[in-house]
Amino acid sequence: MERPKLIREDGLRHDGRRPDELRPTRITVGVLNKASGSALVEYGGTKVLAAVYGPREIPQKHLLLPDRAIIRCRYHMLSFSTHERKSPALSRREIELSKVIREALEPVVISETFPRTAIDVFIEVINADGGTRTAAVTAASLALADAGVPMRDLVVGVAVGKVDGVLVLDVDELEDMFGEADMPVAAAPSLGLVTLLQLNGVLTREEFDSALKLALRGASQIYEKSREALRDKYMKVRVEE
Amino acid sequence: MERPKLIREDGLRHDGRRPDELRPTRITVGVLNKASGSALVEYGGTKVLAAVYGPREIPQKHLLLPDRAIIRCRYHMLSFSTHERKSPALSRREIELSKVIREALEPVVISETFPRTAIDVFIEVINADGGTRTAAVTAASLALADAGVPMRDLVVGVAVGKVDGVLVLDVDELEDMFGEADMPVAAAPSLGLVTLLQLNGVLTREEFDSALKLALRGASQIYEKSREALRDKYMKVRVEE
Amino acid sequence: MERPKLIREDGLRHDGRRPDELRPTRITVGVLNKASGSALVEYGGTKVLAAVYGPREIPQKHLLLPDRAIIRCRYHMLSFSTHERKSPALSRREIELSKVIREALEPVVISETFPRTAIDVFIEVINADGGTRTAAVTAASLALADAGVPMRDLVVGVAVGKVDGVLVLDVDELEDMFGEADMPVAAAPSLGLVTLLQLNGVLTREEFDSALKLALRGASQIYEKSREALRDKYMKVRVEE
Amino acid sequence: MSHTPSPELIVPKLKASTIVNMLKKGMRTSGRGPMEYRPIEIVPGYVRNADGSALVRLGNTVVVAGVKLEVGSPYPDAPDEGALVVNAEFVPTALSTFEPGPPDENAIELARVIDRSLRELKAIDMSKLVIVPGRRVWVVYIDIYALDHDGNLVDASSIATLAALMNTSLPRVDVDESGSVRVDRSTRVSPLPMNNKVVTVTIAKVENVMFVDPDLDEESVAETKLVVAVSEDRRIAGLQKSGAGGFTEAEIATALDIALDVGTNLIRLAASKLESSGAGLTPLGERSTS
Amino acid sequence: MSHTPSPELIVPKLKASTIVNMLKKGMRTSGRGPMEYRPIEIVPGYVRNADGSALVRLGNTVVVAGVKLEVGSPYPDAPDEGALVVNAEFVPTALSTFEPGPPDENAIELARVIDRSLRELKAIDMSKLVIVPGRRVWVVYIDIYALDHDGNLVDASSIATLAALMNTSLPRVDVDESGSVRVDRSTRVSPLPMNNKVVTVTIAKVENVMFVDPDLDEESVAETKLVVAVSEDRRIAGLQKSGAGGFTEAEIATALDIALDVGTNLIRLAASKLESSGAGLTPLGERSTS
Amino acid sequence: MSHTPSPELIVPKLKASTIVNMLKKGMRTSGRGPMEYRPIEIVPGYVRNADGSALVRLGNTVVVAGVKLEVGSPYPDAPDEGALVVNAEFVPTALSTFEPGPPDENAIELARVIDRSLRELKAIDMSKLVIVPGRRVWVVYIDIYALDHDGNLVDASSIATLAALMNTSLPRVDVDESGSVRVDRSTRVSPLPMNNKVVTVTIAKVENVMFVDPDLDEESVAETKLVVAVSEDRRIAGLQKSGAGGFTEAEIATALDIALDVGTNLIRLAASKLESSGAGLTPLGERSTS
Repeated sequence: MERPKLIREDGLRHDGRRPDELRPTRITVGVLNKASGSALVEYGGTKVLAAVYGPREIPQKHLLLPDRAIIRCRYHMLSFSTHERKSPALSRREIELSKVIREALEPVVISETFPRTAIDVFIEVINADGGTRTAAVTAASLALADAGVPMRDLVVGVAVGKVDGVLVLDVDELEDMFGEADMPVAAAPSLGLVTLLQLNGVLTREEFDSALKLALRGASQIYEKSREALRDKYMKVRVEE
Repeated sequence: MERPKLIREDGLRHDGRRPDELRPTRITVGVLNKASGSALVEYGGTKVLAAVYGPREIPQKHLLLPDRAIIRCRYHMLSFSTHERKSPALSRREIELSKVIREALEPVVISETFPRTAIDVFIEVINADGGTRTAAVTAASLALADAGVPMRDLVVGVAVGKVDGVLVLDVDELEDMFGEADMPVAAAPSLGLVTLLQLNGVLTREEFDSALKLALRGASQIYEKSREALRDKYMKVRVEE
Repeated sequence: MERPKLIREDGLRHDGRRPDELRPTRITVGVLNKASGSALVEYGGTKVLAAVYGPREIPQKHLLLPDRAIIRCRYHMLSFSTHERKSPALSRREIELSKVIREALEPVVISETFPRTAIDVFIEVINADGGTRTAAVTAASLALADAGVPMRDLVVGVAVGKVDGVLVLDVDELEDMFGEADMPVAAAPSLGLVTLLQLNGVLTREEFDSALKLALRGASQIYEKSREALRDKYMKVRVEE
Repeated sequence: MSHTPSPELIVPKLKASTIVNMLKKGMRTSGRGPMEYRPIEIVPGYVRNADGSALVRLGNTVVVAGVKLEVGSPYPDAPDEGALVVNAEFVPTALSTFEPGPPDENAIELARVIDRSLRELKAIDMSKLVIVPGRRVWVVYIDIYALDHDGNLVDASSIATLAALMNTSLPRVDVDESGSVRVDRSTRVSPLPMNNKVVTVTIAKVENVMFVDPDLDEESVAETKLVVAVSEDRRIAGLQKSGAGGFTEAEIATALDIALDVGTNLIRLAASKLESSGAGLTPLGERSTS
Repeated sequence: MSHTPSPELIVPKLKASTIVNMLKKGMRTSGRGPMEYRPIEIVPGYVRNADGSALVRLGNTVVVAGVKLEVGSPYPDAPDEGALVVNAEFVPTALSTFEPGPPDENAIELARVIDRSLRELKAIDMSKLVIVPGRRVWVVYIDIYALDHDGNLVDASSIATLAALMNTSLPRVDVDESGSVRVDRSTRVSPLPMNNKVVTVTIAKVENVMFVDPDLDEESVAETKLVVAVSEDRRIAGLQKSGAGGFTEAEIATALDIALDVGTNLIRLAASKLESSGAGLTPLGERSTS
Repeated sequence: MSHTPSPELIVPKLKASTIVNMLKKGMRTSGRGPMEYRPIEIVPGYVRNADGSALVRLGNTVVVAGVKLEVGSPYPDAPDEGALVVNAEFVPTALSTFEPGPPDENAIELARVIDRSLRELKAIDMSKLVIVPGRRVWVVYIDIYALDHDGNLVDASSIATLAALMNTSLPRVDVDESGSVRVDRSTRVSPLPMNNKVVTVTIAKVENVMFVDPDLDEESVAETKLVVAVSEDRRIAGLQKSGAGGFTEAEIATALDIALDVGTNLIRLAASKLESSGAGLTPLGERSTS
């Protein structure tokens, strides 16, 4: 594949977005019947489903902790979610992201309420178009809320990137593949905490500061949409009752 | 390999059998020393060994059921049993057949007698020439009886097929490979129950009826031979004592 | 690779050693901080690290024995320790050697002292130049002693070989690869017991006798060096206190 | 090893006997008739990166199937045909007892039942999937994921598979002189060539009563099931007795009569839904209130 | 990780001490002498789909070995030789403590001991297994399955392997101009070329008493074993001390003397049984009463 | 599945609060300052069979990294570049809670963090690792083993990796007309071509106090860590927040300022140690008394 032009003459991105513009975002809470909580999050072409089971007892007693619930998390890509068919076996990338996403969620879950239990977070990437791990954090956090797990805040994620020398918000797959840097960020806005931060690429100290600010601005927008989606779910429930 | 002629001019099959004729069948009960029960079943070139251990306690307590014994079953092919050497790892086919065979046995085992135990059925295909799963059901059922497991009936299996447009009993590998359909059936004749039924191929509604009747007639013959084999074993024991 | 001349005109070996001469040997006890005991053993270019943890409780309760400690042992090669990069998965050779080394250690460990516990012996081959399993036995035995595990004797190992028709002591990789036979031996000299004996190659009855005697002479020398290394460690400890 | 499973769902005894007693009277707790399926929704093209896909909701059961076409080698015994690989996975979003990991025996059985129904019927026209005769062919990977499990995963998967196949299109390929193949997924040249259509119809049995499309509660009380693959032209394209228990010869005959009727209806229904699709179907995350 | 095993068989204390006490007096509970093997039965050609096979019954121990010949690439460091792969599996029919699954350390050790005995002695003439020099050779797969375990699986496996190899014949192969190889298994052109014969002799030890061919009870009380591979021409073709425990130098010398005598006898016995075979041997499922 | 880990080390409460209280006052139990690393020893060339290697001791943490060069195919999307594979394994010698087996999520994360830092910075000049353009290239395998774990395995591994790469030399290769490649490891033609140097700097945080190079006790009390990959030319070549917990925007800014200073110093220190090496460094098994 030829490297495409990522920033057009008019300063807009290959898909017509401004550098600081999110893709169309769709967030729905409570999409599954059997799970304790669930959410479907779409950032443009990226589509991620999260389901939460628990807090619950599990057969693997040796994993449990006496003073808190543990969180178990799997980030998994459906085999047709990527351009090349993904082998069904869990990749090293999926193992790393399962950990990184779990650690993004740990700070907001009030785990002390349910000692000796597990809260299971299952993430399925249905379609991948960049930013899957950050969409996964958003979806997981909403699924936790939907499951009634007590939380200090929502965590929402978004990736920023550097493409053709320009810092851009919410990178898609083309920008990720051909850009110079990709920096996934997740934040708990009300707590003022960054709980996921990775950088894939090289940035100067100054570029980093701008990139992080851009990410946090994007996170705020997604945070609002997430809260709306939660409200929608519970409003509807109330109306239906 | 060229597709051979499966039904000859004289209406007989490639090996000289009539369409409704079984291959030479050899059934021996109690062939192993250490197992609780065992049987060796040969349908023509197909040779299958079954061993039963239990009812017994097992370390995997979480599998056990409070009101009945569980049955565990493995259908396994020795690597040299097939034309091409089989890889030692359990194939998806072996996993499916282990389930299908277990479910063919479940209805005849009186499992309530031994709650919280496991009855283990191990099947080794020594040589494969068509009909291994049905020979396996027959062998397993005799091994269960040999182990003294209480049973409502024996289950015996046989495959019917459609080759060159003709319905035939007890398909061998050549007929399976080049025929139009293969339908393994297992039945508990005295209970009047079909406990294994698969169809690999396409049949009309009418063909199916004829095929099932043919299978059940074959099963009856194998049932008689199986009962004889059991009698032989216990007669001999009595004689030897 | 061309087969090299292993015994030179002057009767010495390709590296200048006499047939009954060990390579330079370096033995250091207590090289790791976290392990209960450890040792690093070098026979020429062969470099093997052993660490012992325990006697200790383990989660796998079903492995434990009521009247003695069990020994668990893993012989493992770092992927860059061999000429061709070794795949990280445990090979069949590593599985066999883990067993053979464990069984070489069992006779000298006084396992009755700590029933229902496990003594874990972890061996890492850092660089392989022939004789890794015998260096591993020596290292493991010293790591056990360093961990304070009660022992009847040290076990030390060395391989003898037949190269160009000559019996030689402490074979290196070139001799192993191109020689006619390789016979790893481990002995507990004070107990007068051979606790590891393998033969990879073909020997006459007479050659075997000479080969074993050569191995036991070599083992005696390594035994002395091992005892020195243990003394050094504990002398130093005393001095430092 | 296959072992007698623990019940996926402990249905309370009272509820279980209610289900059974109603079934005996030809009724179901959901108000459905014995031979009635739950409402079926189909969202074709649900997964953009797949070459064909569909989300299917059968009552509260949700399954997504995707088709990926890859250039590969033909099987040595069928050098002039494309190849087919069917996988199924029950991901842990779907039920509290599902563990992450490689497919278990139930997922493997499901995939193999669907694989056989397609393969034996030659539902896909494999002869048209050759790129370089004898050397390069299309390999059709069908992957099925159960996302939400309220019973009858097999039929939901079978419908999703049919819909995904009907939604699949072949990308343009160029073969240069050296025989190397270049795929251009941005251009689609034709739909996946199909010879026939097939769905499965699952008939459950409890105390001699038979009924179709069991939900999860009903599956828990059912003694056994017969999965019948039915072709558009009303033939039996596969059978699988699944679950402990057995059927009498007469019961099998009845089950097949039911299956052939219901199955051909399901195929018609799916085809008509697919034709009218694009319009207003409710994907996952946009539930219909009906 | 290798770990101290739990005893496969808990022999009651009284029985164990009886076994030991009798052994000290040169007797065995079975009536055998210390250097006596149990009766050996060999059924060559037991598996029709194998290119060579044998079922061996050593007392109540039953092992089946099969040889499959496949066309493959030579090892890079031996381009003009066939290749050898030996596998062993202890299937769960054989003993109540055997679990299904990949070979454990005991099966791996057994396979590797037999592999080395064949390989080091060049028992198979690998130079005659070349099909296209440097490119295509016969790969000899030997697979060994323990079906019933009443002790001394190694020697039973070694005899079964020897018998299976002697029972193996090479199929006809045709190589066309392009170098591709076509195998015709219906025509056999020659027996597998052999240079030498080898069996293992297992000597067990308990309280300084040594004896051959331990049955399962005897293995449970034995402290350690020495497996000696013995060639037809009376050389030592491999050694393996197996099991915890050790031997003195003198004990090893004694054991080797025993092994060379017993081993050459076993090879003669196996060869004569194979010559007289076809006639009246009792396969699995047709037990001799002797 | 990733799960909340049990603490690797149960630090007694009193000790834990001592550690935290001292850190709040800018002190550490070891006497180090908050921004001070433990003593670093580097033994280049520790593994003779590797093409490059180094043992690194960071306080009581010991890591060995080795580089193997193998001839392989390029990635399809980078036909004119060598390839890089980074693996890490925490072997059970290193800590009582480490189990033998495939790398766990911590080892995988470590390997991927180091992999990305090298890859994104193009630290190795991959364009110079082509043997036959488009067909055969050098594959650089970096394997990292943690042998003794007293905290901060990432930075120790990163330094060991840098030292091993700087210690690596390319063997001579000959390509014949048919394009087959012959490697002669006895002749070394050049050092591994490098564009840049990179190390990671790990900054831990507990109750708003930040400090570098945590030892195992300190890791146990730390809430979270930020791993910063720092290039020789003072750029940020990778980031990884690792461990539960989070950072404020201001804390991240502070951490980066620290990391850039400390990292460039570490690179200088490593380079100078490597230049003066061969002389008197204490390998594993020959501990310095300092």
